[in-house]
Amino acid sequence: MSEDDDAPTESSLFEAPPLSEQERMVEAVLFASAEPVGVADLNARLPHGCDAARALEMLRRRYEGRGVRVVRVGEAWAIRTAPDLGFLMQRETVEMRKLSRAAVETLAIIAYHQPVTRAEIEEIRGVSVSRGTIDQLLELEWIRFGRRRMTPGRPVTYVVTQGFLDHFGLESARDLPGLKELRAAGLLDSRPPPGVSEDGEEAEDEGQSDMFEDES
Amino acid sequence: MSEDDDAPTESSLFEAPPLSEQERMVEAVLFASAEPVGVADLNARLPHGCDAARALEMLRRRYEGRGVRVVRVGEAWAIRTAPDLGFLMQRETVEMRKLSRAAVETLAIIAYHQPVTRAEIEEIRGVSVSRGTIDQLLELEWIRFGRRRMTPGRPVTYVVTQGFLDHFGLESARDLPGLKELRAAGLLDSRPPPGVSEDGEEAEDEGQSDMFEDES
Amino acid sequence: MDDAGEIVDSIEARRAAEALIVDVDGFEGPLDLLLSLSRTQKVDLRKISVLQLAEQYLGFVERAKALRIELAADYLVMAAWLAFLKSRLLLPPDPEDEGPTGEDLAAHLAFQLERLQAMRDVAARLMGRDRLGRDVFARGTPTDVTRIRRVTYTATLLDLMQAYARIRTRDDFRPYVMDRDSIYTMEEALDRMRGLIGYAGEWMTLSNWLPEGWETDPARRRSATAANFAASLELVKQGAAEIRQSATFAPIEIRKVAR
Repeated sequence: MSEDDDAPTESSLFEAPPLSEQERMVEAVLFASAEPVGVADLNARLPHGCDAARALEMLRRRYEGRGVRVVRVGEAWAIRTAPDLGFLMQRETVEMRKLSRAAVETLAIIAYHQPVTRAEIEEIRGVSVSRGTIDQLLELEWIRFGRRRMTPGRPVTYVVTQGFLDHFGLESARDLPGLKELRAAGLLDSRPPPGVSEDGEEAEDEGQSDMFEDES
Repeated sequence: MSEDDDAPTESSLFEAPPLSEQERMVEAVLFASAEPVGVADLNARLPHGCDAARALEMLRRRYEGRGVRVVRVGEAWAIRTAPDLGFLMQRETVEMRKLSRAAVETLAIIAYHQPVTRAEIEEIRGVSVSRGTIDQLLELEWIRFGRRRMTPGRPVTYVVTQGFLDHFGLESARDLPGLKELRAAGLLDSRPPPGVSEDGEEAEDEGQSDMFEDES
Repeated sequence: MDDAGEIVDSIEARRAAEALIVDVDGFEGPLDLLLSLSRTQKVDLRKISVLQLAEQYLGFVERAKALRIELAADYLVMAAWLAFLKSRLLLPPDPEDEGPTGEDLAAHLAFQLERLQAMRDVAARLMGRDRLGRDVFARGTPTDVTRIRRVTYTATLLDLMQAYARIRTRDDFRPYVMDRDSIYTMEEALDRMRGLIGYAGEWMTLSNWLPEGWETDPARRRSATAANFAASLELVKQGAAEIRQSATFAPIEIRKVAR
């Protein structure tokens, strides 16, 4: 408050505590207070004759470069964590979870048939695809929106992303093995599904590459 | 934790931050918490290779004589205002429920005789301990259940908590006022009434000294 | 000497004695009362005259009775014990008696009083310390440690291809074949246990019966435990085995029926 060194002591009946002591007091009050404390409030709480503003300034300088700082919050003062140490105040736990079966299937269909609409995914899976499944894949950044299909209703299509390719270690979605290769690798029952001829499968494969051509 | 200067950095893939930086980090973490923080907890939160115990010791010395102090509470550390500045904190003072004489005595008996069974508390006070007295102390989190006594009936024992140490400003249960004198005077011995066999009591004594050793 | 009432002669002492009687509810048991009475001796508790104290206590109880004050049972138990102690201290020791001497008993009472007094003293010192929230304060604005819980979903290329293959050849897949992986049926358990029960002469806990590969994974262990338990009951019903459990949630034990 006063810039004059002698004024507070002179005007007081009792001698004010030394400035270093005032600084200790300000430190303790700022530490224990639930709210930032204003200078006037500090002066009211400190013994008569104290100069809270000066003590605060000393304290502020003392904490420069420390793990916590004396900062101004509006008209008041508070002790806060140094901004560069904010990372210590959070603890991150990473939890690995296996993608649900519905999500894996949806993702597979998008990868093999992109660009593909939701209606097409549902037709292939034979069950409806929940909004949440698509959202989850979008959030994982494994799929994104492709061009709208030029059919009635102009439905959105989904395609896989670079992130998808990185995660699954693929150069391009075309590197995904076809049904024949899956079968050769023993990932598929050797019997062809009823009603699907080998020829039909070939055609499908071709159709698939067509789609990828569209994308490129 | 390690007293060896080089070990932490050598064993780490990345170099640990300089000790002054570690001290800042410990400072930030202790300031941020109202509860004491354990050394193991600090080491877990600080970057790999840090030595929280050393940083704590530096920090403790830095705050000697200041408005707040770095205090040890059992196996943990906390920052607390200096006791001589309590008068500034009328606003922060928490209303303390007045403890009954029975509760105060029971607490002292648990602290000085821990781990202690209810029957032993009753033997010392010469009067039965009401359920409410123990409940009140448990609720204040000043006492907790210790290991069961390996005597017939396997009675539960009571011990004091870190919260107790924190509340009464004790570094450990060994710093209880007058503990040494009481022990020297034999007043903490479990002395069975004459005519009662001492076999069972020997084992109890061991358990008790274990308890205080554990604190170190 | 045993007329303790006559000791109280001065007005001050009489007033103090009356205060004791009026405050009888304020005492925390007979030891507390004895401790208060011992204060009138104004000596170190280690040098206290237990005989004198016993007389004071008995006198107190007598006066309380005269004033028709209801004394709690433990005060009367203590009175009876002190009367016994008094006789022990006054009579020459009986060489036939193997029990503790009057001096031993008196010393223990003195120890108890000293210990209680010591506990009261340290309790007062404890309460007088600088206390958190009264003299010493914790951080007023603690910063919460924010816990960021990040969930990462993973799938392998194999998952992806198998999923696709599954869709494209759906009709070839039996729908529950994967799920039955972790199901152990009662029939399987029964078959297995029938073969093994003959060797179970001693009680064996049910968990020891789990087939290999079914002990660790929780889902498989649950299934195998349930199947084994059902199979055990079946064996008991057939008279091939005995089953017991010593308490609720205690391990269930099985052995063959001794023939």
